[in-house]
Amino acid sequence: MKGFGYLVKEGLKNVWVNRIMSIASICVLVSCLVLTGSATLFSVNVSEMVDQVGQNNETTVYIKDGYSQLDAVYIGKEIEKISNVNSVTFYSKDDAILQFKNQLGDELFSQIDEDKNPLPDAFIVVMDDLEKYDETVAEIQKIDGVDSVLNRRDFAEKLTNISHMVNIIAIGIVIVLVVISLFIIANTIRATMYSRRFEISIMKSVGATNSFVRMPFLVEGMLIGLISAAISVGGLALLYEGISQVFVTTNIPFDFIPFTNVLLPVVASFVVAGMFVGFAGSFLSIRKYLKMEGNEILGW
Amino acid sequence: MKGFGYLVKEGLKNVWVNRIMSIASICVLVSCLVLTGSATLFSVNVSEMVDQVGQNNETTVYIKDGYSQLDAVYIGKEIEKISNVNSVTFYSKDDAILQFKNQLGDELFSQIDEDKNPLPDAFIVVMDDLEKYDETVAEIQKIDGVDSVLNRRDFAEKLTNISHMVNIIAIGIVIVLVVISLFIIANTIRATMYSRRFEISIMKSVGATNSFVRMPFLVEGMLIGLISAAISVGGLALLYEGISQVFVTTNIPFDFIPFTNVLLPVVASFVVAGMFVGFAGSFLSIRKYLKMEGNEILGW
Amino acid sequence: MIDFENVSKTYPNGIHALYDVNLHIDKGEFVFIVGASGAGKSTFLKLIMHEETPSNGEITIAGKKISKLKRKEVPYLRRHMGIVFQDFRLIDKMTVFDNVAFAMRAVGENTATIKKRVPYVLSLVGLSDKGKRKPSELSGGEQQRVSLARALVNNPEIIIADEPTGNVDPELSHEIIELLTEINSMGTTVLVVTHEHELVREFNHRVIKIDHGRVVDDTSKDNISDDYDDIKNYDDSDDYAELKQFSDDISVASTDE
Amino acid sequence: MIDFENVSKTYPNGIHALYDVNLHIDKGEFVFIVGASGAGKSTFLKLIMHEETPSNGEITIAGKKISKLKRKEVPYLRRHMGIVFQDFRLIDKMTVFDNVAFAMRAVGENTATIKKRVPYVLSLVGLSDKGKRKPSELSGGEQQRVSLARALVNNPEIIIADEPTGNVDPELSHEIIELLTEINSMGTTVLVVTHEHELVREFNHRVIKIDHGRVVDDTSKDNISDDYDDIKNYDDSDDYAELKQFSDDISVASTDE
Ligand SMILES: Nc1ncnc2c1ncn2[C@@H]1O[C@H](COP(=O)(O)OP(=O)(O)OP(=O)(O)O)[C@@H](O)[C@H]1O
Ligand SMILES: Nc1ncnc2c1ncn2[C@@H]1O[C@H](COP(=O)(O)OP(=O)(O)OP(=O)(O)O)[C@@H](O)[C@H]1O
Ligand SMILES: [Mg+2]
Ligand SMILES: [Mg+2]
Repeated sequence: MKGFGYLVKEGLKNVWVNRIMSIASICVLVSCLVLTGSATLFSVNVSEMVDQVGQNNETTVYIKDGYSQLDAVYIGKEIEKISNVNSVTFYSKDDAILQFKNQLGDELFSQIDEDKNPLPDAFIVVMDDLEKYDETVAEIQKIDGVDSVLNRRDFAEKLTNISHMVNIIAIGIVIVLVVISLFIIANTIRATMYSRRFEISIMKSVGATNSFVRMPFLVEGMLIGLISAAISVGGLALLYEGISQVFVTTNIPFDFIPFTNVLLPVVASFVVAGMFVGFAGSFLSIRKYLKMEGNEILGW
Repeated sequence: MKGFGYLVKEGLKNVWVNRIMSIASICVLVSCLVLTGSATLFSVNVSEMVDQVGQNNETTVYIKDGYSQLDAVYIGKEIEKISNVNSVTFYSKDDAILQFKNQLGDELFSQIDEDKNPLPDAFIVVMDDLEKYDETVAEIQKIDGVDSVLNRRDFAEKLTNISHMVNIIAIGIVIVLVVISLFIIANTIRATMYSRRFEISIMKSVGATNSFVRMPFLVEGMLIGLISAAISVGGLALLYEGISQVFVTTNIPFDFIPFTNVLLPVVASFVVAGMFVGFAGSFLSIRKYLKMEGNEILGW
Repeated sequence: MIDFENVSKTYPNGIHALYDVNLHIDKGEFVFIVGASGAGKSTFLKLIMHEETPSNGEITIAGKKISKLKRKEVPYLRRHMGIVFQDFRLIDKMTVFDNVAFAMRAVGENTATIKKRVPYVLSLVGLSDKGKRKPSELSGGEQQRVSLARALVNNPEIIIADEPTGNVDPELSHEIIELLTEINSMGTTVLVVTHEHELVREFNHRVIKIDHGRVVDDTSKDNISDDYDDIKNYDDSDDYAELKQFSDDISVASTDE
Repeated sequence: MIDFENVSKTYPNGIHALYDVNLHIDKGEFVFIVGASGAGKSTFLKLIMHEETPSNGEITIAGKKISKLKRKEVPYLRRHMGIVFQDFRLIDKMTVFDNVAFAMRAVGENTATIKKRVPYVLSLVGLSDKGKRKPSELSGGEQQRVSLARALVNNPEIIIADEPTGNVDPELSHEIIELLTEINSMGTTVLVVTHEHELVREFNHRVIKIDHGRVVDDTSKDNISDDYDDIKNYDDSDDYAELKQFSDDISVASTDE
């Protein structure tokens, strides 16, 4: 098409010329992007949180009653030899009772002193790969002196379920937000275009082809999308840091994924989403007015 | 003001005459109301969930070692006499060990059989009023044979903290959504008004006072708010039922607050919010154009 | 009725549309304003209706100084004027009837009066059967006449018409000026901008010629500028009572808003 | 160039704007279209530029039947026409220069040509120094002349002007018609709607009079309606080659879009 450069320039200029409408569109688009982005990052962090707990490859190996701590050292060595085992830490029955007391209250275990401690000595075993859990447990149980291995299978499954659940809800929220955003944006663009129907109509009445009329609007839409994406990235970063800060001050022991880690996908998806929405929104809403002729303007 | 009826009628008519813009505004307003409403209901449900757990007025009273189950019956009677105590249930050490096994895994307590059970017998005491916790505990402890009372203070405080935390986050989310909504709505109204600046300007140039010009716009804004509120209530109800259904199918043991219970406040707040936003939005955005004179129209 | 004292108008972009205009238009006069395209005629009218304000000098309308007019009083000033705009300024969403009726509603007329008056005024301009149409369904000349009907409908004290005959044929132009002359004969002050020399020649009214922002010709010049006392003693003229009421009306604005 | 065969136009609201119009306008003719307000003159022009389509009958422009025209071809038809609109239709966000240049850009002219041609055309209509203004900063007559400049800028084969002199003084009106006559003498077909009888009398061109939607008078009636063969053998006329190119241009539309 001839005059392509002019049409692009015109589109860029129009963002400024129609700045009231441009600002309106940008604000709306930014709101939607930040909202959807926040929901996405929130859900990513929640999954991460669940996964952090779930992918805790620890299990507890109990030692038979009557084995001395010296025997235990030997058993520990044996466990360490197993290929899938990463580390082995001794967890004496004294430690165990202490932790129980801490967790459940002194009262409950007040009658239990060191001699009467009914709990077994144990090892905390960290595995390399939780997939090989069953084989590793079988190998551990072959070792003499090992009483039983804590069954973490159920726990892991429960966590996986919760994680799935959280993911489904999060995806649901994000989808709802995306739909609402598209709705809001579509209506904003429609309103913008409505206020420019005269202009479109005049262009057509001096012999401009539809594509010639449309081009600057598409460029304008994409530029607005791009500006919105840029502002949204900044806004989301601020919001994210702010909320992370709140978590830090309220002593919740969870490390947010650093924003720099998600920066690239955020930027990429915002830019793509913003420009796509700007483009498609303009394209669709201009169609209607391209069909109109000059008599839609105050007649002659 | 004279002609008040006419102005109201005009405002109502304008919603239809400018239906493209009206629909845009309504869609945006509905989106924002539903979004904010969802967030509010979500947070109300979460607090409710936390409160259900937190307002569990149970505590555990441990009986001294060496007291028989017969003695225990007498102790139970004594506890029941205390005014703030609602109910007393015996919780034998056998039950206790069973629950421990269930909760923490058989392996841990494998060496503990009935005779070696180190746990004490206990009573589950339900209080009427958790506020009087300390006095009641003091009275219970005066009773002969009572060893100790489980300190639920910490637990209650922890739960209260979590509840506060959830509330703060929820309020935060709602506030953010309200701000974003106001932003989006303000921009939509601004866009709508922009497309009608000619009209406003013409009205002024034939001698209409500002209040005369403004009145139909205010009525129009409020009607749009009202329509949006009505649609939003329906939309939110559907969404809410839908999500409740998801929870039911995923077996999460939580009863949502029935929508009928929150219907009244939802309707009231949506109507107030919708009409206020419609009114204030129109009022503020028309101001700018009221200041303009006819030369803002294509000059003569 | 209308006084210009050393009035100049410079638009924000630096265009000098009017220079040092001195004029007096009496109540009940009929004035043609002529001049080339871009001479400043519309600007002159815009100053009177307070759509623009003078950069210099003072305009007095019905004894009320424009520079002292509060923003709230402007609508009350305009209600005493009927204005035919060069670009018609019809509200496209309203029917022809409503466009005309709007001007009556704006001044608080009751519905019964409106229902009688609007059809009558539409018939005066030959649009009896077009009340239900939208402006966009009218021809150029018909739109122009709707603008004229709206200007007449409130029986204003001043009628200001910018090219009321630009889009109609000579016969209709003649009729329109005749109608305005008739209205004028009942005491209404009429200002008409026109390019049609024939019309100006036909009707023997005062003619003010503007050229490049200056009044270069005024057929009643002797009556006015030389006899400056007339302006000074303006409030003592015999139509004092009515004028007083007019300017009172404007002042009432502050309380009604 | 332009043929109307039994053309009627009824607007959606039931208004009969044109009845059974039969006309032939040759390439290179200069035609005045006159008639009372609301007679159907603008409708006649709108049909030619395909802003409205006939309810009945067939219009042929440069050998191309309007009824066979695809939507995509309409812009290419309009590019061969320069149109002065009764309501000017200027884009208020663009400067005067850009409003005129836009018509050139729409047909794909390069920037160098635009930069030379636009100032020249603006000088023709006496607006050399107003290129940088916005339409809202111009007087009515000045806006009308911008619309005229835009119509001329592409050297169209047909110029259609609806009241091009409605807002300018007689001297300027005369100049504008003289300019159009000059352009016409170089082969351009010109259609002018006007209310100014004086102008029509002064210039000795063909006059078509429309009344209540019917052609009631045509000063060159004998040449056309009686000698119907002229129309039939239209494509064999001596300007065939050029016209052929015109209609080819329109057909090319389908591929360019
Ligand atoms: N809003 C404006 N801003 C800047 N300049 C303006 C504005 N309106 C008018 N002008 C300029 O002021 C001058 C006088 O304009 P005005 O509209 O008064 O002319 P006019 O006598 O009414 O002309 P016409 O007969 O063409 O309507 C013109 O040169 C015009 O370009
Ligand atoms: N879009 C429309 N819808 C319905 N009726 C219309 C429309 N446009 C024009 N008319 C009617 O058609 C008739 C002819 O209108 P047209 O605009 O062709 O008149 P005209 O000859 O140009 O008049 P003028 O000199 O006043 O501009 C008029 O009665 C008018 O009311
Ligand atoms: Mg003017
Ligand atoms: Mg017309």
